[in-house]
Amino acid sequence: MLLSIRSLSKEFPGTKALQGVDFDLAAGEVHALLGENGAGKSTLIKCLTGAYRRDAGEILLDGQAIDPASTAEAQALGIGTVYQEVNLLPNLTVAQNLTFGREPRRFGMVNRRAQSARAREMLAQYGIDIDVERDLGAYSVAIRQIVAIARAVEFSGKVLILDEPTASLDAAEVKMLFSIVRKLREQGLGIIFVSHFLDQVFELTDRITVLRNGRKIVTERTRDINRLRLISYMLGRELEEAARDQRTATKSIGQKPMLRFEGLGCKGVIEPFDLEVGKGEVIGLAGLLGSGRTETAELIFGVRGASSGAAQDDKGRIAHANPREAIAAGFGFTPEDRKVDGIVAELSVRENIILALQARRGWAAPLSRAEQERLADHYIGLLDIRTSSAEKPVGELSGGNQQKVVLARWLAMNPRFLILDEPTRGIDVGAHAEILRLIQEITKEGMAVLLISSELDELVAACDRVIVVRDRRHVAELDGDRITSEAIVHAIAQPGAASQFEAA
Amino acid sequence: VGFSQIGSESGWRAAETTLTRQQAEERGYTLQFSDAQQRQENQIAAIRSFVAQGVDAILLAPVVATGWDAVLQEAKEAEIPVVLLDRQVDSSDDLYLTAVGSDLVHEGKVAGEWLASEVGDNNCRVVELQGTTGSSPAIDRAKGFRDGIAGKANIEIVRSQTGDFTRTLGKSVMESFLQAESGGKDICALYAHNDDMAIGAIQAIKEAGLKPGQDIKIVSIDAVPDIFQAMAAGEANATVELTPNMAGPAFDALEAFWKDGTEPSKFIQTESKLYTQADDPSGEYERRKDLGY
Amino acid sequence: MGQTLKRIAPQLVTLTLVVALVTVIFPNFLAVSFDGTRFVGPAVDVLKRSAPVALLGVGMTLVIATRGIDLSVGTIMAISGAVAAWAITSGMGLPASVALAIGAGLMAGLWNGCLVAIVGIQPIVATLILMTSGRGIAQLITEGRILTFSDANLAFIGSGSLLGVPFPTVLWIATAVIVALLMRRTALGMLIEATGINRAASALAGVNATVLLIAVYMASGFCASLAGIVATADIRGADANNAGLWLELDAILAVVIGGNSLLGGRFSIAGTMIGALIIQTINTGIMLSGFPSEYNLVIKAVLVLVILVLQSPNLAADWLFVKSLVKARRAKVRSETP
Amino acid sequence: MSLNPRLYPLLATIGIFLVGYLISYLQFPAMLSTRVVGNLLTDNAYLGIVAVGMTIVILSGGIDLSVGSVIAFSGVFIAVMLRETSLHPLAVFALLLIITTAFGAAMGWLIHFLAMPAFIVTLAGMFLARGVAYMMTIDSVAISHPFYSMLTSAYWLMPGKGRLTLIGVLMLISVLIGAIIAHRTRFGASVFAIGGGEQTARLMGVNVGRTTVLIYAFSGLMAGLSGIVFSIYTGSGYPLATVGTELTAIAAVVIGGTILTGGAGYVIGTLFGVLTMGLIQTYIVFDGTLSSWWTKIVIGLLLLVFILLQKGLLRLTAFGEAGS
Ligand SMILES: Nc1ncnc2c1ncn2[C@@H]1O[C@H](COP(=O)(O)OP(=O)(O)OP(=O)(O)O)[C@@H](O)[C@H]1O
Ligand SMILES: Nc1ncnc2c1ncn2[C@@H]1O[C@H](COP(=O)(O)OP(=O)(O)OP(=O)(O)O)[C@@H](O)[C@H]1O
Ligand SMILES: [Mg+2]
Ligand SMILES: [Mg+2]
Repeated sequence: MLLSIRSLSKEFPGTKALQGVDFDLAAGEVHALLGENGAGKSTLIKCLTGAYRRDAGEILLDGQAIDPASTAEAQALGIGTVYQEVNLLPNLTVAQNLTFGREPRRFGMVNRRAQSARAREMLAQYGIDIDVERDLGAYSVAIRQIVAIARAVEFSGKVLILDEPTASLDAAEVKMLFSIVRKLREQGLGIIFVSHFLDQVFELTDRITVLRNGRKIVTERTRDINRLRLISYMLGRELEEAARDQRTATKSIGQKPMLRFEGLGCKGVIEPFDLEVGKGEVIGLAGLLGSGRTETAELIFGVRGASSGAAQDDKGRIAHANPREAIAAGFGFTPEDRKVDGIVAELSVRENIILALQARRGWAAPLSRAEQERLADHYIGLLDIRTSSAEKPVGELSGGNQQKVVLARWLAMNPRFLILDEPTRGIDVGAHAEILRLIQEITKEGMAVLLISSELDELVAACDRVIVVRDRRHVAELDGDRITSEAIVHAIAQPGAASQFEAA
Repeated sequence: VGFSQIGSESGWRAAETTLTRQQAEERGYTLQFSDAQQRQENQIAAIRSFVAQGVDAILLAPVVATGWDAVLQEAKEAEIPVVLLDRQVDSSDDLYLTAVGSDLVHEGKVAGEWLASEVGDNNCRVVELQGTTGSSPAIDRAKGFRDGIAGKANIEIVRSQTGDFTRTLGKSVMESFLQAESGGKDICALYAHNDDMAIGAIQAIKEAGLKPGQDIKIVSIDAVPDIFQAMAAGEANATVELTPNMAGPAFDALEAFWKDGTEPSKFIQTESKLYTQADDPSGEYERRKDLGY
Repeated sequence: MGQTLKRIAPQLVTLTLVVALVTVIFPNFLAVSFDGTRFVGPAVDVLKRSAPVALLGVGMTLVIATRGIDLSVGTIMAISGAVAAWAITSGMGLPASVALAIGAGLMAGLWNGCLVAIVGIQPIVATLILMTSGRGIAQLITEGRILTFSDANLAFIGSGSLLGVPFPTVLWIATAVIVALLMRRTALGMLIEATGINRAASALAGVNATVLLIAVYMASGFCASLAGIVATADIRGADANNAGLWLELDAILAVVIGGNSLLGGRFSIAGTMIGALIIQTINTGIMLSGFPSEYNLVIKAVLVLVILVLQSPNLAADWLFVKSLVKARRAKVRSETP
Repeated sequence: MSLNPRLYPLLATIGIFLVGYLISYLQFPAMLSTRVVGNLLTDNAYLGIVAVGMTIVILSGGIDLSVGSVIAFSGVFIAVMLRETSLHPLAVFALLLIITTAFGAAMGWLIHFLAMPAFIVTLAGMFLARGVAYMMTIDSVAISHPFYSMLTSAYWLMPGKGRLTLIGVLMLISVLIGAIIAHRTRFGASVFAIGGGEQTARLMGVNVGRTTVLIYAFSGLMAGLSGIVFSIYTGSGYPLATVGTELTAIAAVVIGGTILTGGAGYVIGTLFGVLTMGLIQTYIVFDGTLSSWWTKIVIGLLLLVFILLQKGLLRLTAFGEAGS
């Protein structure tokens, strides 16, 4: 075995994140590490690379016991890692990020020219040609993700670890990543691959290890396992998959729409668009990365100032120039980047859930503690948020559970129009189905939803109507039976749709 | 004329600035004023700017005694006469025209001698409120006072602590002195390095139920208006004057120098006059209260 | 209540240790007597002399909770003190003078708040501007001299006593209690914490972060103006040059010794108040000890360092780590001996 | 090929300095003499050097409040050592730099290994350094070593009687070295990385502990060097010197376009920040009509104006960029 982990344990205050986990990685295999949100995947990886001190257990690399005390040591041992939600350092240039720790030097000084050349070379493999001397922060999430992958590949002499690398990539980029991973596998590397996209797991990996609640459940060859069994390993129960034809058209034709946005736009950000939102309707927003979906949402919610346009409901014009006004108008918004714009990390789950509600009531009218606890418990149960207590700081939850907390915050507000920007990114299969079911449920009571997603299946399953965004313009609208993956792909892939690699 | 002032840390300093401005105006000079905010580096920079600007003379109230050689040399090379105000420097005396000021050690000595004659042969435990640690008035006034009481075994300085020349610290340090010396019963006199601290201390003594000026004798330095009020009320006993009018003698010396090149003596000492309750404190207060203290 | 106690336990222990240390050096430190109208004794002095730092600390705690810092509080003290003295000497009477002084503090806070929340200047620089120029404004009011007044009512705020307790003590404790209650009985505390931890996310959740930030700086200005009035009333004069000089550093120190993080978020006013007491105990202890003045700073620095090291979160974590190691070894031994 | 946007703050700083200088010149033509230029460098040499160290610290997201006290300590240390021993000044310099570097390293160590905020640790360091200076002497001590007279009078006379002094040149060299360290070494990259996000930096393989210690050691070294320069400048050691210099240095760094939260900035920008502060001082002296209090008010306001101009300029360029 290239890498062996024996009875690894790790405990956080209040949480046994890992309990006696064994894991083997052979040279020349891609090994999937699967499990629900909070199962312990990221923790296992961080213990492996020295980012966390493990409490017990041993790690063998090439039969030698290793004990990396820092990620630098792990890198030196030939373990390259893409961490979940760590998109390198936005304030360094792309070239600096790529070569960090291995800068080409001359006379002890960093050789800028060689550094840039090296960086361009590394990115060329991924078909990317960008100005590597700009700050990484100037580029889209997708580019950052690819840079992180390129860097990890560069550092992986023996082992490459990818913790949800595909969460913000679209199909073309995923394909490119897979071809590189396969090449590395042929070169004899061992690759650990974490993902919630089971299709990708089946497509790419050789073996699968499933974790649940910090314990290893099973390791099997990918081709010996089927989807349903895999899911039941992960969840510990069967999953009723959301049937996609369950969605009945709730939009009653002819009825006046609940909300109307006319000519909403912002110069240089998104072209003016019209949008009608019916009661209980689910509207999908499809497009490539950087096409302008998030901007559409931000404009509606008042995060960005609109340079033109107006919004109306049946009572007349509504103001939504900033989030507070938008909230007052009954809008809600779960942002795409939950870490930066969503959670308040050091506040508890309870406080995060009631935050928006409390903000709307104003500081002078506090929710009673009992009421807060009731709300928190209700949504922890409803969304199956995995936390040891409602008082745990949200920052200590696993990524997917953090997402659920943000969702709970807005459900507690009971808005009439909820905007969900990539609500299922990084969420496990179980919760994924749960969230789709939830969308169905809330819209039955009349709430309208704008769903931004890169997963076409999800859009097809959940939406009454899908709007396709391309090059910062709303270019097409599909509804009813015309909502199919093929139709969406077709609308996205019109000529000239390849601008996603440009810096903002 | 360029004037590099230390700062505006006290009323006395403000009065000096006001009087210098007045004097300049009366004599028809244009005063280039620069406040150094207590920093020597700012003063050096200011003098060099004066030189660059080509002023006719420079008045300098140095924040500290050392470290002026280079910049004074520069002024000398530019043939600009420099007059030191109020404090001395330890540079060679051919680098400046003259120094106007009082002798800080002498002030302390006057205060000490007053106390020595006041208590006669009675035992006296003295507490001392020092100026800002490290500042030359604090060092010299401490030294002068000790000179003044030298040889009097009956006078003993039992506690000294810095009050930073401020009223607030004067008061709070005095409070702890009182606590430490059995509620103040063991203290016979207070020597404060400036009047402001003395005024703060007087309040502390009053609040502790003692009578300042009687139970505890109070002697301080500067002769600012407020201390005369206290003296008039019998709450302070003596103060040693440090006149803020340093510019007058300085301009006199400059004028003589410009007229016929008269080299003034290197040190023009202002008077360190002692005022006690017998010297018409209310009158002195009225005389001073509008001088910008 | 129990939670608060648990939260500030390390600070209480530290305070006890510092008091014990001072008592060893100056045995009468804890002696309190009643002189007919009021309590006297070094410990009472500490309670009284903590007033400025404690008052500043209340506001500073809130500002720091929003991930800011307010370097201008010492200067605001000087401004408010100057305004109060100027108003009372021009015959305005106590209520008007105090109101004007507090108004000046609020205005200063508003200025800071706008620079931080609206213009978007980093707090340390924004407040540095007022720290520098504000003292000039204070001196402009007093014309550089000490503005002495003789109004007994105003003086009472600085040196009077209520039921034998020094009035400044009553004032800072009351302010701390009222502000703490305001924070915890309403949602303000949580909203401030949320803004401090993640302003962007809070704003998206509908928290009016801009107004909240301005309000917090105004609260700091308000507390600083109270401190300024106390300081002025104490010496019956406004010393624009020296009032509150470098006191912002003591206030920040009090906040940190009180166990609050400089990175914003969770805060405890009770902790800061104990921090202020610790600092004042050290200051008074130094004065009582009779060491020469030139040792003051070193003694203070060493004590502060020791306190910080003892309260360091990592040290606590290390202890836990050592404990868990011991536990693990024991468990291992147990499992190996069947 | 457009300009790299990360350069904008730097260009804004330089531009504002030049405009400020132009305005001063129009009002006081004497401002354009080599004398004033030489003075600007000499008078701000100690500040420039210490600000270089401060820049590195701030780039890493930290802060060092101890530097003003360390400068004072250095002066006192040199003066007392030269008075009490027969060591050559160069030996004393070496000794001093070792002490201040170790002092900085010790603070860095406390900051990292005890997870204490830099603000507080260096605040305690500030008390300590000045306290130790007091304990060595409370008096100001003149330095009268012949070697010192040589250092003080070491300058090159520029045309127009301006003096380019040794210490001015030393500052420029420090800025250069600081710039190389910050922008051209692995250590510098680590500094930016920590400033960008300590957790991420750690995951990327930065040895955060070692880097933090080195950062504060470097700041201590620069503070010591600045102390030497200051002692040459004033020819003495004085425990009350340079009170509040840390705040001036921070302001200079910020005006220089470095962001206080860390991770972005240029050492060269700091040089212009320092010169801008010097320009404000010079302007006020040249004006010479301001009273003590108006001096304070005007310094604060000018500071504000510079910061606002910078912000405005940046916003304009950002807008232009977005619009294009
Ligand atoms: N720093 C931390 N402090 C406390 N608890 C933590 C910390 N990091 C993780 N945990 C807890 O450890 C458990 C495992 O988390 P981990 O991040 O490994 O999950 P995961 O399998 O990667 O989930 P996801 O799919 O959502 O990324 C969770 O219950 C989480 O709350
Ligand atoms: N505030 C901002 N400043 C600079 N660039 C930005 C900003 N917001 C977004 N961008 C950039 O604009 C482009 C649009 O990205 P964005 O993610 O908003 O589009 P999208 O269509 O919502 O795609 P997705 O949601 O799938 O990522 C990206 O390159 C992003 O990096
Ligand atoms: Mg994870
Ligand atoms: Mg998006």
